[in-house]
Amino acid sequence: MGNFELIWWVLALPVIGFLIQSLLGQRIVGLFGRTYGKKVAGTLAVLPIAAAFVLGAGLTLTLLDMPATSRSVVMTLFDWITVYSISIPFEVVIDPLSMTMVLVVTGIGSLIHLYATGYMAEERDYTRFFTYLNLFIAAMLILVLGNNLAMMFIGWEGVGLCSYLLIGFWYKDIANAKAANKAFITNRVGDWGFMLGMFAIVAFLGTNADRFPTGDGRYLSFDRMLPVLASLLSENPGIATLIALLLFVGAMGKSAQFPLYNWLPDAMAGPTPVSALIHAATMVTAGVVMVNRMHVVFEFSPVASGVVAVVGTFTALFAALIAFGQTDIKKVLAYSTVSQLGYMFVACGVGAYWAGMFHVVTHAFFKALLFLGSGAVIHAMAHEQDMRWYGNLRKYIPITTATMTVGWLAIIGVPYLFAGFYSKEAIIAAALGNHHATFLGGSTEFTGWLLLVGAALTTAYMTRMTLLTFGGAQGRWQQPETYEAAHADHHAHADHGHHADHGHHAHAHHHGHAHEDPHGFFYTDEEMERREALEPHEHHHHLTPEYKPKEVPVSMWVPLAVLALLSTGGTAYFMEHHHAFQNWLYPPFGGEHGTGLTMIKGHPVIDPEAVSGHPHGMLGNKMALVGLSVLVMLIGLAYAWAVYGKRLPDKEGFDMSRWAKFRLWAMNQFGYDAFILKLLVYEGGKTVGNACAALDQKVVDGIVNLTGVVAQGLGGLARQAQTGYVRGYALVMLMGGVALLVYLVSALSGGVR
Amino acid sequence: MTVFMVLSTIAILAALGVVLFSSPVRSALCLVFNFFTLAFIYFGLKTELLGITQIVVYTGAIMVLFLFVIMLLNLGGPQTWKERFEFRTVLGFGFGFALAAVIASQVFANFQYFDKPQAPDSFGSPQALGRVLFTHYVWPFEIASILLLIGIVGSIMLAKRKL
Amino acid sequence: MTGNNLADYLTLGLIMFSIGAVGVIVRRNPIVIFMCIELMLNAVNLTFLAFARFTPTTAALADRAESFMSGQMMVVFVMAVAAAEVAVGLGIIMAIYRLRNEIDIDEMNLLKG
Amino acid sequence: MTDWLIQQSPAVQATIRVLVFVLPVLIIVPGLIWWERRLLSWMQDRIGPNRVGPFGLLQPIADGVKLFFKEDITPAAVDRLIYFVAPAVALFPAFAIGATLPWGPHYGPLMHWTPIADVNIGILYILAISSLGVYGVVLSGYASNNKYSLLGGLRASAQLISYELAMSVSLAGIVMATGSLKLTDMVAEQMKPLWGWDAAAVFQNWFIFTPFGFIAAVIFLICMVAETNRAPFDLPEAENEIIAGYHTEYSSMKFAVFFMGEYATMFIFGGVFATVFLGGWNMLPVNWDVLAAQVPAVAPLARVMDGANYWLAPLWFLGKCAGGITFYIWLRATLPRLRYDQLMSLGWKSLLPMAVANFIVVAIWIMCTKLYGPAGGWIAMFVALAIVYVLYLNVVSATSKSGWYAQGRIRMTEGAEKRRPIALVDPTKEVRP
Repeated sequence: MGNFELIWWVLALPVIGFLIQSLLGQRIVGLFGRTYGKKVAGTLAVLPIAAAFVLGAGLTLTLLDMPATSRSVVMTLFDWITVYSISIPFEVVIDPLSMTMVLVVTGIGSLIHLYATGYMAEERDYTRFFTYLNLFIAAMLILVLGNNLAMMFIGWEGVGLCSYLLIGFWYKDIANAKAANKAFITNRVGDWGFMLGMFAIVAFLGTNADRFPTGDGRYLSFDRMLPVLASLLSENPGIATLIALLLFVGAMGKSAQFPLYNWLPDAMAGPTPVSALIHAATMVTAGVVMVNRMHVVFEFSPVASGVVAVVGTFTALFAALIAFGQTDIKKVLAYSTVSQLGYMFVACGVGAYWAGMFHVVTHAFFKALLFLGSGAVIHAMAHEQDMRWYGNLRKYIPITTATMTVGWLAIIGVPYLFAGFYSKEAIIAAALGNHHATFLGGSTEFTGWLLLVGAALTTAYMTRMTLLTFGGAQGRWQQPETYEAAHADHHAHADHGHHADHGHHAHAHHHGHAHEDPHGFFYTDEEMERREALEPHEHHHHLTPEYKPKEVPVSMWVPLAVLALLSTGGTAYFMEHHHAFQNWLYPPFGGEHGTGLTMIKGHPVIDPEAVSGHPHGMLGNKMALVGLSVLVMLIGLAYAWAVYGKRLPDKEGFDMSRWAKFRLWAMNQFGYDAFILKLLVYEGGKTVGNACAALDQKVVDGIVNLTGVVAQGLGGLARQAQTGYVRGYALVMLMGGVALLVYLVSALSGGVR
Repeated sequence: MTVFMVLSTIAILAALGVVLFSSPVRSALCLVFNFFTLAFIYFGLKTELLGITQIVVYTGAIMVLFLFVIMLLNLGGPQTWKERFEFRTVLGFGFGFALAAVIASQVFANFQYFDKPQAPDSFGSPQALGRVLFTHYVWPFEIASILLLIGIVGSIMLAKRKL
Repeated sequence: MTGNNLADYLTLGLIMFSIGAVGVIVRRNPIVIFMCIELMLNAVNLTFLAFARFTPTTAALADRAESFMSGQMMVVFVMAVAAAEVAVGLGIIMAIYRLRNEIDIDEMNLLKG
Repeated sequence: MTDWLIQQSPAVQATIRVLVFVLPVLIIVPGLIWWERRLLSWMQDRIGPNRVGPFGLLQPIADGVKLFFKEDITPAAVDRLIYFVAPAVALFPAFAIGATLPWGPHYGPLMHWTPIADVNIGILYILAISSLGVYGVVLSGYASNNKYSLLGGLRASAQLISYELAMSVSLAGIVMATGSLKLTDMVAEQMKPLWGWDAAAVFQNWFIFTPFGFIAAVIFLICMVAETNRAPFDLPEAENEIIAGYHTEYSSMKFAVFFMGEYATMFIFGGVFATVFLGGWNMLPVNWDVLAAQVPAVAPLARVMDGANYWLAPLWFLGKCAGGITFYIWLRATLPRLRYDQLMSLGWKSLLPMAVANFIVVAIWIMCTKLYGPAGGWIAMFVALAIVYVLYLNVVSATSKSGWYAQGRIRMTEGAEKRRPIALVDPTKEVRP
């Protein structure tokens, strides 16, 4: 047994960082001066996360030393909620799943913090940014470490809050504020599902409280709940489906699955490190973590698992298609994230939960890399985010180019050499060999085939992005005639819901602000001008043909290099070799085929042999699957090279009217976002609002007014008695007193004696 | 017994004077007499501290305040008000008597035979009172002090023309 | 002054209380009304002290000081409350006088609905 | 003698005591008037009354006769009942107040003669009765139906209420140090060794020699002067403003009664001061019996002194009262009258906070004495006093424009050539005509 008390430090360090940043940050900056102060504050922001990573690594090593079947330690800090017989302590669990996520969160988190110290160096609200980032890390750690659903819910809401705060970091821009609202509200829908799932579990367990072995009331703690749930749900598959679907709604919201995915692309309004940290590496994987944690529920509901797999597949393909229509580099990556999250859910759906987690880890590496790389590009291009202005950047920013190329190769799944290959291969193999999930009565093997198609699409759009950015013979911003011709259009375009970094932010002030905020809900024009005067955006540049992109500073490319290293095949091979990762998460215990569940210190695990089945059996051997993968990858590469190898094709130029129909359609998310907005927010909202208003005005107000009228009438009667003469009142008081006394005397002492 | 009869007669006469004198200054003076005699009746009940407190608080402070206000507003003097005859006055007297009669019936019925003091003679000494006041009744005591503070602030707020 | 019984004190208190109550109703001057209220309070104080002196305590409570001190405590708090009441009440009368230049209570009927 | 006294019924006992100890006060009052006039004239470099009797000693009697035979004018517009009652009301507290003062030892053969009533609420009784003194002034002022009288009465009532507070609080500290409200207990407490220091058992622990007692004594002294409406606090009868204040309309013997009341009150307050702060009836702050035991050389003399101290106790007490009267006269001769707002701000802003602070210091002293012994108590007291002093300088004085602190500031800012004398008139405030 190692010193697991250290886990509290892992939790406390980001909180301490948060407190330092929030309470002392401005003071530190003021104390050390503008330049050094930011460096000191930034260091103080990075250090706690890095220290937490070191501690987490140490704890993981301790955990590895333990026998595989006892790798689960529950630590309790204090009693949090105690209601009647239910007690919910503030407790954490240290097991392979939580420690994997701790390492990912703190490791990638510290790299991104480091990157952000460089990226945000010119920001005025520097410490506010790190306040939010540290708080986010703390919330995420609570989410992954929590040993009961309530604690997980704290983290769940905490990351939602931090996401909201960070998306709206430049809150003076109405578009950013709206994006933040969108993210928050959409997440609420998912949270609603999660809460309902939680309540369903509580209600279900509450009616079967006698099944709990001990009566210490920790009904919601995983180590108590999951074994009971396993035995109960095997008898009630219908309830398993209900709970699983409700939980999956929560996962959909947080992990941006199909109906609720549309907040994630908008979330690109936040600073790029945020996009990398939250919207690629950590927060969006919360759904996958939750499904892994609660997999026992999904285990007993093939139908719900089937739904998960199908939704995941659909999301993967749908987002991949949308990515073709995007011109904003960050948006391409955002949709790619949505798509990759779909892959992870397919893995969870078909029962290969470990594969989902595996993809979470590798995806965290290469997607963080890609996002940070895109940040570097944006930084180099003076906050220009439109890929159509890029081109030939390999000449100017070699380090970024090299690292981003690694990320690109990882995501398209170059066999054996890069990380993405291993996890994607595992998912597709599991999907093809599925014998767990059923959808509409049939097996969901077809998801595997569709994912192969998705792999081709992924390759194509990622290659498109890479070629448009780094390829080409000449930078397109250097072609003056193009620039001039498209300038007006570019700006008009930028004003319409195109959420960019700093650069765009200034655009909105100059052009779109007054139209977008007709009610002056956020700021009036005068206020905006005052704020602008106080805080000029000195770093906003229009790109001129003479502009030379500069390589990013050390603090920014070091994280890139580290992430590039992680994204190569070495780490993934190490993890996949001899099923190491799978056995780490779900240690083999030699169970029979079938459900293949057993409890290891209260946490149910699946026998890997039982569920991963024989994926390659279908195709004969493993190499066949690899061959297929290579084939689809080559198809994607060929297509992208053909179209984008030389230059930006005309039909993706600056003249939107000449775009291909499909691309326009894809750019607008196939009308989904507009449809949802129209249905739910504008038309639907208006209808419901009108109905509510009518109800309120007619019925509710009627009742209220009726009471008023009645009271008025009664009061009019009673008013007659109020003469205003104090002595009159005193007389009445005296009369009453005498009457009362007479009554008391006669009642209590049997009359006046 | 005789002392008590004398004192209580003075007290009742003074109380009647409070109500019957038309000049408020004379009413106040009668009230002072009443309170002063009451203090001596308290001494007779062996509650020395409360008797002296009665003098300090009522005659020494409250009644001075009354006189002060009466004189400040110049209410006494020549233009004392004639009480209008009203039906209400008759009713008031009637019910006053009724009240007295009802209570008296109970007093004479039930308390006629309590003629032996039960409490120890020292129960009104400063030591005994202080000990209880600062132990068992310390919270009411503190609350009363806060009430007085609020009273002070309130009267200043009311009386000041301009704050 | 021994030899009095409880009823004597109570009778005195009763008479004072009734006089005060009648005074409150028949007088027009608010200051006198205040005085009558003080009279009533004092009548009650007297009964408290008389009861405190004469009421037998139970054997269980006899050795506890609080058992026969509560009457006196009540009087202490009545006095405190009376002092506060007078301070505020007279302040109100002063304010009314300043506002309306007269304090006839029958003219103060703005409270009527 | 004592046995005979305590065999009488309580009422008779009380009557005898009253006769023995109150009548002299009545007799002394004319003497006081003579003493005031003579002393005042000496202080003002005059001769004073010296024609009637030796040294003019019979002058007060002549005055009394004159006042008796003067026409007793009753103005037409007075409130007759109150006009007549008021002088009696003014005289009553003057004589009633002395009832709990011990004129002699509380032990030995003389113990039952004095005080008239050794009740356990002694000092409260004095405060209560002295607070009644305001009625005479207020009622006479009101009943005279004269603006000056009314003003005098109002001033008196406000002044008495204000200063009574500081007086009570300053006495409360002494009460706390004694642990009793009884005046005999207070005297007994003052006969203990000085500062609770057994090595100094020769000296008595008069409260005026203790730090807190000294501060309380100063406050009490000022309040006592204000309570008796004497210079420099004689605002109710400030002749240059309101003629003679509340007794403007009084003449003849009714006027004389007011005067008698005033002088008797002065005398009794001197006695109260002596009892509470100056060791009561003790001649000197020396425990003669201890001296006799400790220093054999002076033992015979000490024994003689001890006997004198014991048997002649009322004489020493009388002497202290006379000292108090002399102090009153001295003040009158020395200090000009305060303006009314100065009077009020002195009472409320200086004396009351000081008295309250002193009270808290006493509490700290008692606590620390109980916890850490006498030495710890005294150290704590000096620390507390220092803190209070600094707080006073910084808070009370700094916030008022006329405090010493502000004076210092003014001097520092204005420079030496513009230095103003420390005046009772606020130099920073414009004086309205």
